Amino acid sequence: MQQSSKILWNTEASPNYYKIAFPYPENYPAIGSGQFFMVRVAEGSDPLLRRALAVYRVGGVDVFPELKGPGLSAVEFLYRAVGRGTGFLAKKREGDSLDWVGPLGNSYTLPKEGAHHYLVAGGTGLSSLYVLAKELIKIFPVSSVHLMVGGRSQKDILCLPDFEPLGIQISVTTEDGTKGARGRVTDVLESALRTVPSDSAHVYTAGPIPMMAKVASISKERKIACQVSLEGPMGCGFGICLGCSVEIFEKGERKYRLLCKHGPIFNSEEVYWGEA
Amino acid sequence: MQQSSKILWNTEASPNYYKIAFPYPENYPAIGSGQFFMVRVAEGSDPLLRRALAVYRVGGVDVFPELKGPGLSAVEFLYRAVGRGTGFLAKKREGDSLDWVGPLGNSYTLPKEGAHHYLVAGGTGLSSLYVLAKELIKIFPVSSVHLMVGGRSQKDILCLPDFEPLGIQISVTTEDGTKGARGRVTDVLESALRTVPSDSAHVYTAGPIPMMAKVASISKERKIACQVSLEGPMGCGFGICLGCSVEIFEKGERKYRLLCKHGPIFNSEEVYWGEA
Amino acid sequence: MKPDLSVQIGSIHLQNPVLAASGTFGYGEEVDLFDVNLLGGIVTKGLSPKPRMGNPPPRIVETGAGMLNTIGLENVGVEAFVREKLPRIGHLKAAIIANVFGGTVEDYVTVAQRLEGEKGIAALELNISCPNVHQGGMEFGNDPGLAAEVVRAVKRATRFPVIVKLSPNVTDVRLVAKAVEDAGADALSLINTIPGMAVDVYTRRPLLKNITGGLSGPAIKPIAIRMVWQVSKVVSIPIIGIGGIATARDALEFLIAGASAVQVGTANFYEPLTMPRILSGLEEFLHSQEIPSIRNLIGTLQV
Amino acid sequence: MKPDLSVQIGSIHLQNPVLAASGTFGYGEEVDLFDVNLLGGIVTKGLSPKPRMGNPPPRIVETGAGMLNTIGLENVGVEAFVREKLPRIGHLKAAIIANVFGGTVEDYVTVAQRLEGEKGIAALELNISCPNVHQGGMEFGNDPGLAAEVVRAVKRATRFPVIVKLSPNVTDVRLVAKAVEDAGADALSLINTIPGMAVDVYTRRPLLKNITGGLSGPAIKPIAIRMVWQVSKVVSIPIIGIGGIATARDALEFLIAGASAVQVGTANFYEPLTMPRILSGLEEFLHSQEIPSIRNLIGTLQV
Ligand SMILES: Cc1cc2nc3c(=O)[nH]c(=O)nc-3n(C[C@H](O)[C@H](O)[C@H](O)COP(=O)(O)OP(=O)(O)OC[C@H]3O[C@@H](n4cnc5c(N)ncnc54)[C@H](O)[C@@H]3O)c2cc1C
Ligand SMILES: Cc1cc2nc3c(=O)[nH]c(=O)nc-3n(C[C@H](O)[C@H](O)[C@H](O)COP(=O)(O)OP(=O)(O)OC[C@H]3O[C@@H](n4cnc5c(N)ncnc54)[C@H](O)[C@@H]3O)c2cc1C
Ligand SMILES: Cc1cc2nc3c(=O)[nH]c(=O)nc-3n(C[C@H](O)[C@H](O)[C@H](O)COP(=O)(O)O)c2cc1C
Ligand SMILES: Cc1cc2nc3c(=O)[nH]c(=O)nc-3n(C[C@H](O)[C@H](O)[C@H](O)COP(=O)(O)O)c2cc1C
Ligand code: FES
Ligand code: FES
Repeated sequence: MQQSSKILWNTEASPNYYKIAFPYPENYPAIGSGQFFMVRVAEGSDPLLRRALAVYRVGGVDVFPELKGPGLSAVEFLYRAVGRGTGFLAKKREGDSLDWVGPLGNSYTLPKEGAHHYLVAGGTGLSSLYVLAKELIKIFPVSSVHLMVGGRSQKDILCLPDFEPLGIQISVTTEDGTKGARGRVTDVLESALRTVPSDSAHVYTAGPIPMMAKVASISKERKIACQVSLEGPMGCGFGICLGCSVEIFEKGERKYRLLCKHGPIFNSEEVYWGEA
Repeated sequence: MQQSSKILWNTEASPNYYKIAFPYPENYPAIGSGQFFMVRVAEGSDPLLRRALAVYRVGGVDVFPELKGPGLSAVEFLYRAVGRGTGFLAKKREGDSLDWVGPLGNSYTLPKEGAHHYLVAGGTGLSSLYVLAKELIKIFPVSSVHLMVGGRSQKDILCLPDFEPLGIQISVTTEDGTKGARGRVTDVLESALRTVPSDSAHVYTAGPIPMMAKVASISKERKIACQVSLEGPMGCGFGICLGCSVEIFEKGERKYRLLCKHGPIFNSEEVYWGEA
Repeated sequence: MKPDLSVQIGSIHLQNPVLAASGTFGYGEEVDLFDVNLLGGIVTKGLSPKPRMGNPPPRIVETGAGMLNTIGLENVGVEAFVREKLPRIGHLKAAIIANVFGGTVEDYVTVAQRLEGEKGIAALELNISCPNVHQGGMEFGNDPGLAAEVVRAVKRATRFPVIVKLSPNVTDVRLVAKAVEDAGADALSLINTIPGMAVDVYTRRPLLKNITGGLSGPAIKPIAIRMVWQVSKVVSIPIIGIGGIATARDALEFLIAGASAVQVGTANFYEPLTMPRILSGLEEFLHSQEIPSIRNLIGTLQV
Repeated sequence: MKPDLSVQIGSIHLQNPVLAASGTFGYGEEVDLFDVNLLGGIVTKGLSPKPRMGNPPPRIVETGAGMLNTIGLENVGVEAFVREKLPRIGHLKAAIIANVFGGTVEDYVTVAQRLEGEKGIAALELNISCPNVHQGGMEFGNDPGLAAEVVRAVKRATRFPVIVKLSPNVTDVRLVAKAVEDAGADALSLINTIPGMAVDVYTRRPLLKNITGGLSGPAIKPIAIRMVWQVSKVVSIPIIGIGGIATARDALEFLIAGASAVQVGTANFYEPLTMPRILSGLEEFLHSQEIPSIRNLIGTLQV
């Protein structure tokens, strides 16, 4: 659906990272893990195109204590002000209106069984894993869900307090050791995967391409199912511009698939990682 | 000068009419009656061009009781949300930043002598007359200054309470009689001028072209000096685009003059009123 | 009384003058944010004899009030269009116009022949902004003679009305317009995208894999209106205006300048409700100006 | 170390690659919001043999990320320029480039002759986007032969380096570029404005008195970059990039695509500090990327 809503909050979560939310009544379309919205960042025609934001959290007062009153609910996004579009977005304030289209795209496929679920996040990739974590703990023991968050430095480790109440396992790594263990999140994943049987483990990842490529290769080596959340330029977000094509291998054949419609979630073996 | 300032207020003065203000320290360039500023209405490149706004009021707590504390001062503009540019402007809020260039243009010429000063305003034209009224009452008796405000209806009669403390004479006319006398402001001027000697009277006018053209012709008939504030599309506001040319008669010869640099204030006889 | 929005493009009757532009609305079945049957028409993604994968990504980049694309004419091919897409849209009240392109005159003819006689198609639109493979990559649309040749060949192969979509990338668009009119075109549509380019200053590579791409969106609107007006002065066949249309006012500018209908492209991407909003905006405008029919506005520019 | 911004346009040395475009910065003395002596150069408003009043208003209209203008080449005439304007700017470190236009070849020659030998001028820039009065209004810049003729005639009349400013309004800008290079041009600048139009839907009149006007601003940037890149592949004389430049990043795109310098036009109107900001932005970029000289970037696009 498409609508314009008043912004509930648009606050800095960490230097240059923001959380933005607007009301999302219960009777609006259900949002699956990994789905995204397209939001307009300017009223005029520059910047022209909407920006894609993965849904971070969605829910009522249980999720957002700042919502005043029961019956209210909201959807929240976590984003980094990197370029012009997200820079404009960061200047919006509570009460300004935000025009959105969504929810869009496919979702993570929830496995029928599995004793170990590894959610591997870098940067704002974390945002597409919150709803997934909640979906997983509904059907699997909470102790089977393991969130691994990596970043360059302390300031890139975002929003852990949001995840803690879920009760899942959380591992943090930073390259400079300013938070959690020093190292790379992919090393943590690698050693974790060493201890588990392939067919009981599932990997889900979202973050920078090099990180996801590494996660994919580690999983492949161990023959563990891995789903990745891709990003890339989008013109529309709902399948009509053909601007978001990504290269995919289907049965060994190279094909283009639409990031916005067939994705953003893909099985990692299908993805062509380029020279990365 | 050029600067970006935080908006102090941007409030509706009457349906579709707004007052917008930002801090303007005492040591900033002095502002003459009739001068204008160029403001950006969007951050991106659409709308592209700045919009011209005539200075309405400028001063400290004496003028703006809402300023918190002595030593502070501000400049205020009165505008009507008519098109895209002013529509965008109307959405800005206290605390948003506004990028401006100014003060620009020439000013009303204050006469050496004169027993009667008629300030004839329509719509937002009123805005360029407040500073003029204050300048006039500094050098002439307050009773010699007469503000005549006209509009279609009550809601087009703006901001009279701002003028009342000045102590000048104020006449109000509306075409539908919903405020002040029923009729046209030009009729009020015409009858006032009938009672005064030509060389002691001065007319200053700002508003819609048809109104100003009429004011000019009434003044011309009585051989009374009349200054008008013109409006028109502007590309830059400071003399480099040559986009704002207006047709002027200088010694009977048709010439182009820059609205932004040689104007916006012209002697009414110089102005080519077109087919209006 | 409800104002009359219906228009005529030669023999094609449209319930209103707002069409979705080729390549910006899929095959008419992708969008579910509004009822597409409200539209005047839908121009399909460009069809070629065989399916095409299109160009490698990145395929789009945003520019000031515009975007560049190098989709590369990805399409399902005329065969799959007729078999899989047309049955799902051919019954609509919105006219279905099949956009056709090729690298040789034969390509155009092949597609036209395959479409010939198919139910549910109102007209063909020939995209002549494609490089002609036999002429060293020179665009059909850049050369009045080549453009006329394509039109003549397609006219012989089809009974559908033929709309020729002009490229803006020429010194004088009127020459091509005249040439294709003389060759038998039933209508013209303009403009297609304008070649442009953008550079990543950090990697020092083009932002599009294909180096250059076609510029579309509000940025090109003034150029498109100028060309529609110029062409309307020299041809007597109807014109469909295209380029940066995003509001009812934009559409009105084109209609007044000489277009009998308009196509909306890029705006569908960033504002998916653009077309229904233009429709209600046109109605409101006619109503408030007390103009009974949109046809009263076409080509009424006073200069 | 401070990065080196200086560039060379043939024999013309510029302290940096940022120039004010013709018609968008007066005669170099109108702007007092920053020190114009910081600029690489200033291209004057187009000069004709006699003063010209220009076109009747309205002369400008805003469009999506752009504007249309029909100033109509209003100028003080070459005589008044030499007597009144040049003495006030001729001493600057910013290079003064005199922009010249005409309706006949003789007009160009007349202006060039009057400027010949004047101190304080670094080069002439020929605006060939003017309708040729002897050729029924066909633009000099649309015809490689006509364009070459103007250049040859002016080259005979002047010892100043001659920069030829190309019109984008052609099917293949490379043909004109090659022709004027062969005719002796010392450098090229591109692009000039693109003809466009806008309509007042209430009065049904054009929003410009002159009906059509030239489109400039960010809207045209991708088209300009594409043309600079295309031309840079076929000529060996230096190119000055123009079109929608508003940020250091924009300027870098042009330089990387093949321009040796850039001109800033419309941005001077809506953001008067654009040029000094681009200068500091270029310095910052070179510094952060550890590139010693801006010349290391020119034409380095990897495709
Ligand atoms: C499915 C999906 C989900 C996303 N979720 C998030 C999220 O939750 N949080 C977040 O911070 N960001 C997210 N992004 C990226 C976000 O959409 C921004 O567009 C991107 O970061 C570019 O930022 P910008 O607009 O400020 O940059 P600009 O420089 O203004 O972008 C210029 C253009 O490039 C495109 N572009 C450039 N890089 C990217 C990229 N990495 N991904 C997408 N488009 C790009 C933009 O869409 C735009 O059209 C997501 C992208 C996708 C495709
Ligand atoms: C010297 C001067 C002083 C002004 N002072 C005031 C003021 O105090 N209060 C106020 O409400 N308005 C004032 N205006 C008009 C104001 O600048 C707006 O630009 C104008 O009302 C157009 O509104 P818009 O941008 O919303 O319309 P849009 O439709 O967005 O304008 C489109 C373009 O047309 C130009 N334009 C159209 N009509 C006018 C016009 N009448 N005057 C100037 N430009 C126009 C705009 O500048 C813009 O470039 C003044 C104009 C000038 C020249
Ligand atoms: C992503 C994209 C794909 C396009 N594909 C086609 C196409 O297949 N055939 C065609 O004739 N035009 C195609 N066009 C051109 C549009 O139909 C239209 O002529 C152009 O975009 C200008 O209109 P706009 O500014 O409203 O987008 C495409 C445009 C875009 C943006
Ligand atoms: C108001 C205006 C006046 C112009 N006058 C001239 C001129 O006299 N001679 C000329 O060669 N170009 C002239 N130009 C074109 C500019 O120099 C420049 O080529 C064009 O505007 C594109 O650059 P921009 O997008 O940065 O404005 C003018 C442009 C504008 C907007
Ligand atoms: S973003 Fe338009 S098709 Fe995917
Ligand atoms: S507005 Fe640019 S010269 Fe007056």
